[in-house]
Amino acid sequence: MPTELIYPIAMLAGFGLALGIGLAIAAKVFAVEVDPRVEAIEKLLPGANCGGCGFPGCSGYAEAMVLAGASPSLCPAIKAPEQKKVGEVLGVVVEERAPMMAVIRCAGKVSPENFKYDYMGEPDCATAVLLAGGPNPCRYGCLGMGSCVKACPFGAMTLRPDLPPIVDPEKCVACGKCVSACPKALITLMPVDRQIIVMCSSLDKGKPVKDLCAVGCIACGLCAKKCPETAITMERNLPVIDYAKCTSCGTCAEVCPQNSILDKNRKTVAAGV
Amino acid sequence: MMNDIVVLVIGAIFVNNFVLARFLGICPFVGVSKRVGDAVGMGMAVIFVMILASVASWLTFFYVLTPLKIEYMTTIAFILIIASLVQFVENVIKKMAPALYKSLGIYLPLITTNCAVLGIALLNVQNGYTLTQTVLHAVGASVGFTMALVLLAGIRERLERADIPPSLKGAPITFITSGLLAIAFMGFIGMV
Amino acid sequence: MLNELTKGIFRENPLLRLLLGTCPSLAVTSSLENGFGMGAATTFVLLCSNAMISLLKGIVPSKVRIPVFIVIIATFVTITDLSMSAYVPDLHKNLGLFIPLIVVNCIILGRAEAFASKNGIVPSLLDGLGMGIGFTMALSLIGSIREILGAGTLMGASLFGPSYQPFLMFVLPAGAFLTLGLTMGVMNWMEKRKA
Amino acid sequence: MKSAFEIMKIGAFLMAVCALASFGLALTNRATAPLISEQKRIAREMAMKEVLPGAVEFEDIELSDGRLAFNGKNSSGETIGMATIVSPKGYGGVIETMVGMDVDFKVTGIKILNMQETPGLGAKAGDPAFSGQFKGKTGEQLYLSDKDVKKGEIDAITASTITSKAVTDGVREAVEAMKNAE
Repeated sequence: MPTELIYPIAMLAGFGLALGIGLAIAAKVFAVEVDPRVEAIEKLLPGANCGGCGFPGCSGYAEAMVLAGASPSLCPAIKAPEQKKVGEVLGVVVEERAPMMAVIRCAGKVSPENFKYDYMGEPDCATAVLLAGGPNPCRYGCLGMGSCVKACPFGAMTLRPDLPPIVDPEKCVACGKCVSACPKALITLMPVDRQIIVMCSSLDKGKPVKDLCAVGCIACGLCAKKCPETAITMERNLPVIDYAKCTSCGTCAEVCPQNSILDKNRKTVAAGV
Repeated sequence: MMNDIVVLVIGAIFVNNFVLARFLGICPFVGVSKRVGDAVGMGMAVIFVMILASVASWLTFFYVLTPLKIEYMTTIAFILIIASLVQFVENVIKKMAPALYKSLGIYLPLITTNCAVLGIALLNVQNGYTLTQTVLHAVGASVGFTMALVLLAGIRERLERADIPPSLKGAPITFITSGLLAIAFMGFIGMV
Repeated sequence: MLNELTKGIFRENPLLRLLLGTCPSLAVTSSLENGFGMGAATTFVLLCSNAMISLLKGIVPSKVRIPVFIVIIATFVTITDLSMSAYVPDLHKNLGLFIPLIVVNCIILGRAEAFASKNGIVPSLLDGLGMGIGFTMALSLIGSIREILGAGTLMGASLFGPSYQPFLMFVLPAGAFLTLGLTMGVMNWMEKRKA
Repeated sequence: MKSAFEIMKIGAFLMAVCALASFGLALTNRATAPLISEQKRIAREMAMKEVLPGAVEFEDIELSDGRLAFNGKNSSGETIGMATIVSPKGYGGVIETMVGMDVDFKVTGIKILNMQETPGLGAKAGDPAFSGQFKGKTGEQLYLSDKDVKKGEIDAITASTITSKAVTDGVREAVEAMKNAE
């Protein structure tokens, strides 16, 4: 075997051996033990990394549950069967949590016809709000450009012409992404089974509201007076319902002259949310 | 000596920028430049690996391949070293700095198949650089690569908002943007 | 089985669709001849390495999987490099640095990882051939566009006579980016119109 | 102990693959090496003939500054000139140029062996229009005509002054080197 054959073979084989062993040792020395339970749980979680549980994504939450004992019921997006399995893996009983959903507290008409200026910019609420509080004449009203719709990782919200977006209770997991996305802070998380909701966030009183919006609350206070359980108090020109006392009788929705209060049993809000 | 350093580093960053003039490392350049955060992460990984790989390959060439007169084995020896080096670095980072690995880790295997790393190893040897020149060239080239990557990432983030003809969306517009970027970089030619 | 071959040519064209192997495709497509030469070399290496890797796929220990694949690919690349510089020296000079870079060409390692290490030898060969042909066609297409616009010639033969002032930009690096981007755009557009 | 065996197995596997690979390469190299060097020699021979017209036989010599050069002899055996290779730094990189010179130090011809100048611009240095200008010139004339104060006689290629200057300086340097080597 002439030398010009031996040298290359020896060189490369030598490198191969050294590097092969080096990598094998490195894989052993630097092996990072991953707790099998973390992987098991991570597979059960929805994997949308929505952050509703307060941890950085599902893998962060899984690690927190296994290593730091975080409560398994924080995940808003998980379906009941998976949640039970996570409990089993952790060996912890998982108490049921009342399903929540996002609600947009505005039912006013949102259309370019009654905008106070011609908005030609980026179709996004967060951008539109920079221009004199957005094109909607009502300073507190929804801009209807779907920042919340874009923010929702579960596609639970859909835009509608002339009305604020509609929320699909099935898909909505109350992860709260839309709450922070809405520049007018109209969205709050409420139990899905809540009947009576005040569908307006305007802090103005009387005439200014009446001129701009057919269903805006004019802070007349009738609902507070008429409520049999005195569950409603007027704060900053808006009725605030104490849901502990409220029996969802619906009188407030009936008496409200502007139909600003939604009663899901009888769908009183004029805009038919 | 000082002038030589400046010429080499500035030349590698601006004049024959690794991506925009020499076409090395386009796969990650297109793949990872969606967000500036990723681009910087990838850039750091590339700088780290490029310098390490350049030094390792230079030593191998001048102390193993040339004495044994087997220069034709350069490519295979270099790529074997680079692949093992990257895998080794990946293991080390995964153990030593899990947080860093989380942000940087996914890019490391990408670097093994990165033409820029092998490209610079071969160029250092072809240009007959000394060890210091090799390190300088590696620094310049990787910084140039990162700069081009971050520049493109910045532009691409704005492109998300621009209205582009549907058939040009995605990769085509990225190449066209890189083309314009390359034209801009042509302004530096002849500077060094 | 035939679909393995045809998918590489249009539907999953490595360069224009999967965006693999863009480095050489920009750098050496300044003329049709270079583009075709690069495509042929890559196809040869792709075929051999796909075959070899699909043979070895069972026994490769996972810890050294990538180095082993890369050594196999590098062997075939160096063989191509040496034989090209022996038998086709001038093409070898044009392609220069980019022949060794076939080793890190994303197509080959990509196909090896994604396909060859999971399928038998015949499908791997077909897949390699399909991908290779697709890549060569894409390279030749871009090469010819750049040569016609950038130098007014095709395969060296002048098309528009001496008075033609070539559009120099297309032979320079920036032109390569633009050509590839526009070609992809046209392909998407055709895809949309047809579908 | 099992893990040590495991590591060895992995190392051995990579070694085996590398050994096999390098064996294949060594064989290919043995087959192609002579061809490649033959090609190189022919290319050099052709270049030398082009640069020293009429020279048939070449004899390698070393100049005073250690530079490799060749003495060109015509068919009747007398030396008709000398040639050497210079590598000035051009625009895109090194421009390897062979320069031929006859006994009374006049340039007989130049040939650019390889360069990475921008195609269409600097690459025009290889065309006879530019490289032909050097024939019959020496010393003082080997400067760019408009650029340098000494009124040289070489017209630069439009839009690629850097390349033209690099080649011209390279040729002048070669002539100087060969002149004091006499």
